[in-house]
Amino acid sequence: MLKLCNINAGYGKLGVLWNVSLEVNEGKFVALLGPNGVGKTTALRTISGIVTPSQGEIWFMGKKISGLPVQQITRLGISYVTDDGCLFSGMTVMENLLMGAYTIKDKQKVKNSLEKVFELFPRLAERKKQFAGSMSGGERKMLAIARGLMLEPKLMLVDEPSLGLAPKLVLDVFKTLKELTTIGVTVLLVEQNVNTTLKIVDSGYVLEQGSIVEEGSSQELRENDHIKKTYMGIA
Amino acid sequence: MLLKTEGVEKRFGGLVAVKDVSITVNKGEIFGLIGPNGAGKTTFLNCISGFYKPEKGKITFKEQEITGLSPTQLCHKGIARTFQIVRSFPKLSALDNVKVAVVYGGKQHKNPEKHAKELMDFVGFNAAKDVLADNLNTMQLKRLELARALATNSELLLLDEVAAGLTPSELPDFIDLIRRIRDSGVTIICIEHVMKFIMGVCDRIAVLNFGAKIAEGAVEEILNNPEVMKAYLGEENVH
Amino acid sequence: MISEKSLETGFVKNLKHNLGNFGLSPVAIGLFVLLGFAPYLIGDEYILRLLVISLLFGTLAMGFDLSAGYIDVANWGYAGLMGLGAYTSALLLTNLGISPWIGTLAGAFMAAIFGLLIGVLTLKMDGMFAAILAWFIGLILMALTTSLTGLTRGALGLNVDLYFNTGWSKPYFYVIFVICIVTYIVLRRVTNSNLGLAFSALGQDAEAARTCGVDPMKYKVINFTISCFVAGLCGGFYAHFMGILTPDIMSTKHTVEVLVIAYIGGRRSIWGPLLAAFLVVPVFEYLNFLMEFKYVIYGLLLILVMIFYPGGIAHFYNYIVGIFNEKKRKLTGPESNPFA
Amino acid sequence: MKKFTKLGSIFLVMLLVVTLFASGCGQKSSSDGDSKVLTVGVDLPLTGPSAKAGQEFKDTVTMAFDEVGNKIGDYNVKLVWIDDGADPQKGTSAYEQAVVRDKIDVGILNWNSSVAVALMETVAKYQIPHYFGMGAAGTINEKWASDPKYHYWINKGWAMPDKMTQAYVDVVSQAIEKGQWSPRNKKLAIYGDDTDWGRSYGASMKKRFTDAGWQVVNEEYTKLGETDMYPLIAKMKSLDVSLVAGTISSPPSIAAFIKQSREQNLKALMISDALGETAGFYSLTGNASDYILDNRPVFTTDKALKFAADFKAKYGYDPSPAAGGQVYDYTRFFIKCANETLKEHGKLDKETLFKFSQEKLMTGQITFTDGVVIPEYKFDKTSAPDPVVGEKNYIFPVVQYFEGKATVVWPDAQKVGDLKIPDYAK
Amino acid sequence: MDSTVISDLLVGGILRGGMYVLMAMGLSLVFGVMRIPNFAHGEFYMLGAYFSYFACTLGGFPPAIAIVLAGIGGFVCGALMEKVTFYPLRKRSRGDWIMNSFLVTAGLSFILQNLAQALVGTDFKGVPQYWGGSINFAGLSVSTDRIVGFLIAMASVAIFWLFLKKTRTGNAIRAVSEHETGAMLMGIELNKIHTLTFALSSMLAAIAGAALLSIIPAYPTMGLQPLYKSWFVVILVGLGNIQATIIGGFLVGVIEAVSSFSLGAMWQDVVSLSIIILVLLVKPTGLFGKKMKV
Repeated sequence: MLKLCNINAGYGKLGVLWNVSLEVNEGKFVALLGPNGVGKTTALRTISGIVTPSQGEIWFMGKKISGLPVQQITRLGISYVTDDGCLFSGMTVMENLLMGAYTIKDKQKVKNSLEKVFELFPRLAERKKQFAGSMSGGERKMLAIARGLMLEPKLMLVDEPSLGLAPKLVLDVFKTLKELTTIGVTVLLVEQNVNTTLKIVDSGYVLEQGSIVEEGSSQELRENDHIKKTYMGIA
Repeated sequence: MLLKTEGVEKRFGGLVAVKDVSITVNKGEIFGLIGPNGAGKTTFLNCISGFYKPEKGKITFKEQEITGLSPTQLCHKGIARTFQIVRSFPKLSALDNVKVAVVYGGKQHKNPEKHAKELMDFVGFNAAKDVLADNLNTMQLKRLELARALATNSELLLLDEVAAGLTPSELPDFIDLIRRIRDSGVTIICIEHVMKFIMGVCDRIAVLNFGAKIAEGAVEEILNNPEVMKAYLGEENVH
Repeated sequence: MISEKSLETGFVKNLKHNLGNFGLSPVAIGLFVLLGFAPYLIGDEYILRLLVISLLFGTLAMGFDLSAGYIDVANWGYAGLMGLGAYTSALLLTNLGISPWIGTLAGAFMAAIFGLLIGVLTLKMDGMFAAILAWFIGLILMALTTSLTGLTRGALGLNVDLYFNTGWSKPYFYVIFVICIVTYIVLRRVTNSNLGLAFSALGQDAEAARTCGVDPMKYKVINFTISCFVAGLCGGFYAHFMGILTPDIMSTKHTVEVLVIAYIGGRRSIWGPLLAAFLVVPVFEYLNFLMEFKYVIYGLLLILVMIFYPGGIAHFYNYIVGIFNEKKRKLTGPESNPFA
Repeated sequence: MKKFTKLGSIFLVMLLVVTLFASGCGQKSSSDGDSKVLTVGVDLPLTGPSAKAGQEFKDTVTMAFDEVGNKIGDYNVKLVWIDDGADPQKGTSAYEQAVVRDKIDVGILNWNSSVAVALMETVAKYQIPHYFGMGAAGTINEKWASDPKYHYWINKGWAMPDKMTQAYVDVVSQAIEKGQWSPRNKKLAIYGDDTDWGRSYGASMKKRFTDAGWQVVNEEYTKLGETDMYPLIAKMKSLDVSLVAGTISSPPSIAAFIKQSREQNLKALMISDALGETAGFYSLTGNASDYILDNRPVFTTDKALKFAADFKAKYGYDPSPAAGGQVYDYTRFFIKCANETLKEHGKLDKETLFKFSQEKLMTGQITFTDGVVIPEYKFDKTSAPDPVVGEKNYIFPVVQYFEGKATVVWPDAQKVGDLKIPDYAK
Repeated sequence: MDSTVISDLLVGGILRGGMYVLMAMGLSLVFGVMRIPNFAHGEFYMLGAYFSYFACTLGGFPPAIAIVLAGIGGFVCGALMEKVTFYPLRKRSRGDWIMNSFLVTAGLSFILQNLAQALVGTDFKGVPQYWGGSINFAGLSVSTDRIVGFLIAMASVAIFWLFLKKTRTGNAIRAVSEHETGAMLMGIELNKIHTLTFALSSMLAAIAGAALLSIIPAYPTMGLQPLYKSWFVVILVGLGNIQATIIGGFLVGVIEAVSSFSLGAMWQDVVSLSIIILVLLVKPTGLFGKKMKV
């Protein structure tokens, strides 16, 4: 479904990704793992078009998307939930959600999506009128994901949903994401929280210093010595 | 003891970014500060380097209270820092970048240019010295920033993720450089994510999570601390 | 390049170095000397007068560039400070009978003091706010000059005695010529010195500059004060050159005129704005017959420059030099590449 | 590719500049043949805030010279428009250009006082006689008197405001004497726009009305172009003034002042000097301008009406008596002077024109009685640089407006109706 | 000071403020969404006045329609300007956007002012009245034109506000001003939003100019005063804060009216500017501003 071939990318002169290739299949829950600062976020930014790769190609559903502007990539059905949420803090929850469905003109569809989202996140339904800026960290995360869903995406890129969340909430968020894959949304998750993540995803890639160092199903990765050593602290 | 913080707290609106953090850094050591993203490490560093004024707590440097002093004053007292995203003066030449710090760093030099050049050689800055900083690559900029920080005659160097963005092959060189800086008599506090780097250079580390310090001690000790594991790697039991 | 340098004898090298300290390259000296003889070479009084005005605007633009280019604060109240200098000198002369020469300096100091105050008040803020606040203060100065009729005669205008008892441009040319050269040398010297390093550092990254030990307040205020001093000095000259002052000289449109010259010349170069004044002022004077269309062209040029070449003349020069060097490098082979 | 577009854009800009220069050269190279030419520089603000007046100047001067076939004796007249942009610095540069480039022999007219003061220097330096600048302010008189070299600024076309305001005092006093008006109090408010013109006029009115026993309770000048007069009028209302006097030269401001004073129902007789100068002010104010007093030249004579009609036919708008009519007169006065000079000296150049002005014009030997707005334009040593002011010479009638039409109410010799007092001011 | 004077001043200040609101809102919008300190805003006000004048006199349209036409004219001109200037500027911009775009607006202002003068002439083009008559209440008398002009301004502000709040496109504009990257990720076409924003802002200014035509005749340089005033408002309340301009506009209007009354007309700028500077010194982001790195 999504395929990155030998991507190099970065900001100006600062190269971040080197020769990254990965593949996400439809309906799967895939994680991109690795410590902070290795380029996971950059990878997502490159897929979503915010960063243009200096080399390599990105394919989505048989269409080359590298080099397209962000809006067009969004319209193809890729929804990117950033780590800071990119919320419109001066707007209400409801308005934020409606912005999520900006590209969908069919009002009935928007309504359905809203219902679906409120079902997933009942908390948001209670706080429809609240300003996004005045919500707590967990609620903001939910809103960001909910907004990402409003687009009716085929693929969701989710960046560190665990960031700044209490462990209990992290679980909730992960479960929600898992549920999404059951209703047909493919999810590419970026996480540094290796243990938790590997328990829930189908497969994963490990990024180190801008390059993919390991890949495999979650089972394989959990048993991988290198990962055990570096990330799980099991020597 | 070179630097000591006692119960430092920093808030942004309702959010407590740093909560009651106390650490002690001894002269001549490399002190690591780790923790997951958003744990408040950079905020804490900003409190020490004077960019933020903490709401509560006290920071002492060489037995002197320095809480709330401006970065400029702190620089003159001997605290220098680098930034997470490398900051240079893009339209000045590399040499001038360092010269600014030599001239204004608080100590008079007879020949600032010469001193700056020596420092650039020391950190292994390999490009031509009269190139505009705008034209340098990350590695060169990082070395330049280090030279600039050293140029202020600092006794304490605060490094914010210096190793981020380096390729694995560049890392050993860099670790070596940090060690050499320490050996020249500069105490270092560094925030880092790259574990190899932490394990390679740090004498002691402290771990922050949700703005609070959850552990402090020698490297081995910390890495096996269950509390830290949980913070970093998440809850063990997921169903 | 290296071989060339080593050929130079010690003396020449020394001289060159010393002059370089004053921002005087051989080309600059040559141009200045040529300009100095201009009144003898050019018989045309009109052109001479244009030169005077070009020098005036060039000097103003250099002063403007010191703050706009180096500490990145565009002083929108610049015309107000120029007017302050002009009025100070004029009022000292008419009310106290103080010589216009002393008055001009007094006006410059007055503007500098005001610049210092404005600096202390505004420079804590980010660039844009400081610019707007300076603008408001300039507007207040203008409104005060208009309202305090007892002192300034307001809109009635103030008759000011000239420096010399003549209207011919030659003596005025030398006055502004000296002002311009001194300003140029001082500004070049300042910007090439450690002070200039501090200014540049603050303008390009204030936070990094602070960590290097540069006190932002102190150096920004110094910079602003010098820049305003230049404005006041030119104001004084204007007063005793034109012979009449009205509050209109403080209006924003004059700031914009200076700003346009400074930006077309290229920020952070000092020489760019000076050169630009010699291009922009005569060209647009020349286009007088076009009436309104002259200003339409003015606007068009401004837009084109900003869209296609925001760096201005100075950066265009650097760009040409860059191409030249690149060619040279290609010829001499890759070893001499400093980036290697 | 990138480099190319960059170079391309530079090339474009350069091309633009070069074309401009080229087009400029084309403009300049129109040299004249062997015939004798008198080059006349006309100083006027064609751009900037006073551009409106400047345009009217230009049209009027063109018309006046067209009427004599652009010839004075055997001299062809070449007109050079000097656009001063209402700015002293731009004005002097432009004048300088006219002197050096176009070699003007003589200059005429001008509008802004501050420009006039700056130009006096230029004129003195080149010893170019400059006839009939219209800047009125006292600053010009001061400078003129300070040094004989400034006498190259040959007389002002306009008398200092101070000499003109007495007319209003006379009108009002007369009306009170005759019992046409019994004001409820003798409180007066002075207003004006904050320009040399507005202020000097206000100051003069203040002085003269005070001398006549009026009490000035408020004197205030608004910014040029201000259109919200509510606070000012509210103040006048609260001070209960029965007479309001002043002048505002900016049309939107004066229209706003007049309209808003009626909206707010200001209970006072209003003097609004220079209102008539805004040609077609009625289209801005409507009936709010009824009862307003003005001291303006007016087109009353047949000659004047013919001029106004011709002007309208030629340029499509009504000339104002000041910027149109007076300028017309002064241009023709200048033509007369030039003809006389030619007769007397046999040639026309800056020396003869200057000499003539000092010998004949300043002594009152040559006057102009063929004008459309003033009975006789006369200058002499006692009044210089102003024209001689008096009932037979330079005087403007006081008029009262009704439905945009001016009715002369003073002086008695010209008057067509009595002063009418509106109900609200009784 | 008796009560009629106070109410006179208040009414005067509010009427004046209404126009400031309309002008300042557009200025604030353009800065909030596009980061352009618009120096040419007053020129759209001028265009509006001219459009309305020509619609009234040449077209013979009734005032209300003339004002609407002027608004449309302003919209089209604004969109056009954005496409030919800021769009290429943004594509090429490398840093220094604020100063560069400011200079572009200064250039636009030169061009529009002088083109107007060259094409239409320096005449003051005005109509004596739109509707005529005046409305009296409680001892106050205000002309109908003023009241209606004020109502038009308020209606425009209200409609515009509803547009921003309630419509999909309006929400998109707000979203862009809140978080540009976020908006991009929602599939919002920034280029379209930018053009639309600039056009709307120009439209508001044009409506203001058109609504006041009977009070202020059209002439080429008429835009300068309203430009200054709207800058005062925008800076007073904080750059980019669109809601707060409503309060700020009235505030500046009343401050000016009062200071003009009590100290004299020539002091109104000194007073209002001094107040703004004092506010900025205490609160550098303006009365209601959010912290913004500029």
